[in-house]
Amino acid sequence: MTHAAAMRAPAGREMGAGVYNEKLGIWVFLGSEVMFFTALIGSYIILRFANPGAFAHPGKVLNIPITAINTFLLICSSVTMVKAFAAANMGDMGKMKLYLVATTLIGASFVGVQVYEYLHLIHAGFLPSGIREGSELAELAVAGELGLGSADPAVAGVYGSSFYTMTGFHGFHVTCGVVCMAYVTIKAFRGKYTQADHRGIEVVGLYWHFVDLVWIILFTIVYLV
Amino acid sequence: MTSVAAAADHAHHGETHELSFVRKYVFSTDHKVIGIQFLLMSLVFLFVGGLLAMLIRWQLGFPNEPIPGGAALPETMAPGGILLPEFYNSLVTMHGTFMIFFAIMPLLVGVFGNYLIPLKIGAPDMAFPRLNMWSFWVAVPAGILMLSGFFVEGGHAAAGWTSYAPLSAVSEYTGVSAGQKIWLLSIAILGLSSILGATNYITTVVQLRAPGMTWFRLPLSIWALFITAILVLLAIPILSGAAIMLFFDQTLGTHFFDPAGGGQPLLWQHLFWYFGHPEVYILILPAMGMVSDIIANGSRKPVFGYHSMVFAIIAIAFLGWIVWGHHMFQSGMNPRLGTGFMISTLLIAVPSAIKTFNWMGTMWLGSLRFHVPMLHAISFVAMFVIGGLSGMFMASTPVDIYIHDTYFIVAHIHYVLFGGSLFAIFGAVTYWYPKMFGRLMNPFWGKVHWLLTFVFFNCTFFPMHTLGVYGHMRRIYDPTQYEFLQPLMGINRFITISAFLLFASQIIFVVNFVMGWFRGARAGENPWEDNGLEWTVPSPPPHGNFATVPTVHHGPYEYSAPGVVEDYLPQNRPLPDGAGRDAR
Amino acid sequence: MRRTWMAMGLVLTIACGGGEGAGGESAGGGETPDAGAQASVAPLGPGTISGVVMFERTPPANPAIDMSEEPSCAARYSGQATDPVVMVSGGRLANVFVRVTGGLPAGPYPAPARKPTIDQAGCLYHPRVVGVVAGQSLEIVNSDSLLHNIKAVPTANRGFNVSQPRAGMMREHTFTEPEVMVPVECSVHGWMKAYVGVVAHPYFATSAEDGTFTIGGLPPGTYQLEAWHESLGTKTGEVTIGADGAGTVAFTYGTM
Amino acid sequence: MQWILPPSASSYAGDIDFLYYLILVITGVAFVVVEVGLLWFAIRYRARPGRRATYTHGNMRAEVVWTAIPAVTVVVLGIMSGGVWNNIKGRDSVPADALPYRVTARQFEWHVTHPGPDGVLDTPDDFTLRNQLHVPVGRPVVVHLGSEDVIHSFFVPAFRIKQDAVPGMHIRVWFEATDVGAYELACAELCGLGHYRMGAMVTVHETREFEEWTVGQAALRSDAAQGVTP
Repeated sequence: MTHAAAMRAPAGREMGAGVYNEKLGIWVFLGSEVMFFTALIGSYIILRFANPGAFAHPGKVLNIPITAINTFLLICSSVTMVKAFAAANMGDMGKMKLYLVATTLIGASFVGVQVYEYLHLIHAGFLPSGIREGSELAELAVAGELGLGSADPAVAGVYGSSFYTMTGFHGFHVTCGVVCMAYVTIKAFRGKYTQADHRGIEVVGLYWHFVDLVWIILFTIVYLV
Repeated sequence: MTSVAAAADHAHHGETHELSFVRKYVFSTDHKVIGIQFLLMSLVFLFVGGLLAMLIRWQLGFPNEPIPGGAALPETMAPGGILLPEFYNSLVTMHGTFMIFFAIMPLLVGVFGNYLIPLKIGAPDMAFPRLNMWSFWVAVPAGILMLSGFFVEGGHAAAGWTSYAPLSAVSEYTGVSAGQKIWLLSIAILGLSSILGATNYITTVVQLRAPGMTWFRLPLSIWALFITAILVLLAIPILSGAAIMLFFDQTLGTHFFDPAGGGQPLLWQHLFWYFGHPEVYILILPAMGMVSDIIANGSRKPVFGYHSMVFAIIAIAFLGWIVWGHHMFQSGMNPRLGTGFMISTLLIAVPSAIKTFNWMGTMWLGSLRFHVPMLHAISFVAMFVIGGLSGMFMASTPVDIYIHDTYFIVAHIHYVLFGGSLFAIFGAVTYWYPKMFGRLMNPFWGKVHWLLTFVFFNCTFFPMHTLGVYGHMRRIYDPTQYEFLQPLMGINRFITISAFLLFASQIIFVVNFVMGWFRGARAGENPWEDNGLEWTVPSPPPHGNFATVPTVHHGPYEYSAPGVVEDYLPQNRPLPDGAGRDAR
Repeated sequence: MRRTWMAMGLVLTIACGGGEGAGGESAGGGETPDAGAQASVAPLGPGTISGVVMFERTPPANPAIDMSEEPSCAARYSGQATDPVVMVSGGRLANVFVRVTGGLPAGPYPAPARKPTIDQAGCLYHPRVVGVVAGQSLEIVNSDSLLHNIKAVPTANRGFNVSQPRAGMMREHTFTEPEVMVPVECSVHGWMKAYVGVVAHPYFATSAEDGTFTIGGLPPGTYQLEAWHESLGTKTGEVTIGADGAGTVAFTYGTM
Repeated sequence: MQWILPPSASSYAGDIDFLYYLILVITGVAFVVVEVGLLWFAIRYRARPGRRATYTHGNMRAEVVWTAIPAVTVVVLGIMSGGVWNNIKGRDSVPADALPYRVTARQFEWHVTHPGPDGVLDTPDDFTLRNQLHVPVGRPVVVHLGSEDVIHSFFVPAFRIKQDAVPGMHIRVWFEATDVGAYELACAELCGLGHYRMGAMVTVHETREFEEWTVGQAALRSDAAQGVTP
């Protein structure tokens, strides 16, 4: 019985959309996640157009090289995810397990790098409420190095707020993705997935690609612009 | 193939073994049990919302007198029985919050979405039963958390159910610190529950329709619940995102809505109403769907213009996304946007008119049975029309300059939400009660409750139009402070008395609802002689609903079909050949 | 099937409906305010510091208050009501909060049971400056038959923003952390300002109309004092209580 | 009758009232048609033994009719309302010769800075009053609306004017009083526990009397003399 048969809607229900329930479910859920990030990113865009002066120039506050590597890491994890799914299709359980572990580890390291970057930023004085007085960044702001509209660091409040909220919630979603990936990997090692029926991998894969796509958008509009 | 079929119907076979009480009733994965759990929870919160309304009305009717029984309230709320202004503001806030988020929305989407969708489309259960259980058991803590807000220092949230920033963002302005945070967290948690529920409903309607149940053979209640689930799916995350931003403004000192730090107070209003307007359509569409079913049943006649009704639902849902600015005409938003939103808002009057006239068309040439659900359904149409028409005044931007944030708006809200959704809910609960519990609610007391509610509802809310026309502002604690409101105090007292009588007459519904469990007449499979698939299974339906997968032969409204003896024809019974046009 | 629903419905109603009454402070009768907080605390010693606050030059004119839109308050003032920021009579400055900042034995001082009162009359606070011991509750009374709301925005303590819409309403509040001068204001009447000095010990006083103040219940010894005024700033001073149990000190403002 | 608007006292109140009454007529007709129709159908088509409901799925012509009529009505209303809206709230609708005032809302009172005899804001002869706005009759007035803390709403029912005061935003709203007298100003947006008590008085003077009053006030309490920054 081919994978397609397994993946088709349950028998006797030919009225469905031609995919199995969990796949449609994850696509619908991703629709709501899109709207959630629309709210956050939309507010960021509105606030940025409203007072451009509150946002520092690219690279002045945020460290672009590290996050560029981090973005590359996340894209790699999407690649290994696709390979894991392809291996499952081919019935090569060994390679599937290998790639699942790889995806989980790379995902986890992405979160690790981001946490490291947060700690570094907070230490430098870049807080959700703006730039901390008397911090290293405050002096830079006063000296006009950061490209902020005015020397008063309090103005950068909106920059810190939107940066931490957006990337924080994205990080939270990546963490949930890593947890689900770990769960799927454990099930894979327990041999729960067969060539005929490995729906769990496809569902987590879809979620993973979504989270990766959101990061690419975030990386561009927060770090590079 | 068989393994997959078995796997798909595991819900049907797997549950036959006896479950413990807890697994069967408390943490159940049966959509019917979850539907009834939502029903009990929402009725409790409806009662709480009503209680708060009584306190509000007392303060507006008799501003300077202590409320009877007010000594029970603590000093921080009502010293000597006299309500304090900050407590009044939290009453107004929490009345709106409980009624909208914890009563009407769960009653419509949680109860009837859960109970009706699988039964009416011929499915054994929801696509994801466990997820369905989680969506209820995430909503309960949200409700209890919201209730706990009354007992924290500083009182409950007091910035309106719309909680405009910066009033809601800076606790110093209202003296409320913990209460506002509790409000935001509770709304975010409830949002999660709604999103999980919506995902479940959409997947179920798309995937698990019985053979023959094509899209245009779906009953209008299912169409409405399906489109509403899409609105919930796409609108609630916006509110969750906005609530999180406001929560961070409160706790982490971010500046999203704080102008001093570069934030924008109007950003909150845009985000809230971008969610808010689809929300109010979430609150009315399921009611419209169920009213269509009940009116068709009551008139023993197919719905007039089924396809235009479906397209009207879709049109209302789509237009609902591009009108949110009409809540903000006077908010300081760019006036040109006001003109744009006025045009999109006026367009929404068209599908609403279509639906209204189609309901009337359904009754035209019918053979009307005035059972209690039919009385509620007709009252829905009558009252919703008044709500829709009063909406026209606000759609016209210049007139809105005068009546914005006055009691004209409050009248509009209550004519649409109480006159509309709540009458539909009373009708729907009475209509599907026999299917849920196997017994009928007492029809005589049902009619008494309907009549009293109808009369006192109009006595309470119609005069609010007059208050609005004379400029009586919303959410004010003591109208006697203004000279131009002094002459209106008589109307306020009349409204208060009518409101108390309205609240009292709800006891008849509660008693009828509870006594129905024991003393209600036994209802067979199809007490209303309806065509829906749920009426082809025993009441209450067993786990897994259908012994064999039903096949559907025609649309849900084949009443009085020529060539059929009875005046109804359940969907799983084929049309006798040559009978009826709509045989596809 | 049916009994279970009834049981569950009952449980839910009790869980949500119950638990309505919550503890609120009791409405104690308003006591007559007396001068020193020390009276109701066991004195450490017989000594008393008596002092005076002088004001050199002619005081600046206090800003006028526009009470035209508050007839019941405006009626209490014959001429133009003014905001008593700098109250000087006979070269003496009132409303100066003086407290002992050094020389006291450490150790927690119990909060006296006596409750000082701030009265809102004629849309002004009386007294304008008052001191409480950390943990001692303060009574705020509204004698005007119109809405006053009391908003305190301290840094160390928890703020509050409560209302008193009718005459005779009394509200109690307790500050837990020492904080010299918690600003208290009324949002309905922007000019109304009061200051509450929360001190860890009961050795403080506010200078009266004639600029004099007394801090009693102290053993002989040398103490450092600090005087605070809402707009003229703070000054420090030192006093020594001799064997006879008396010590005098004077502060002078308005020298520049 | 409870649907008649209270008397108005500003130039564009007439336009707003006309639109209100037009919509009242249109919705009144629709209300009667629907409610009487429902009642009539309920009585006429109640179940009677031996009569069966007519099996019909609706007809397209009726649908087109009750789609077209509302559509045309709303388009007409939209066009008429759009014009009036631009005259009142349009960004360029403020008349050039309008007398400027600065109204700053704060929690639970209005600070109104009057331009003083020279009719220009931010000049030494300005003076600020609490909860009082004095304007000349027959001359347009533009209020520079601001807020110090939360969102309030500048609402004068008699002038049919309402505009939210948003902190961090500077909004101009204009009106022209047509009748002398005292009118109440209210706050129409929930702004905290004292929201219900944020009333103020708008007094419309005769032109000559207004000038005398302004000169008197300026001498009495000009902000510069008292060091009160507006």
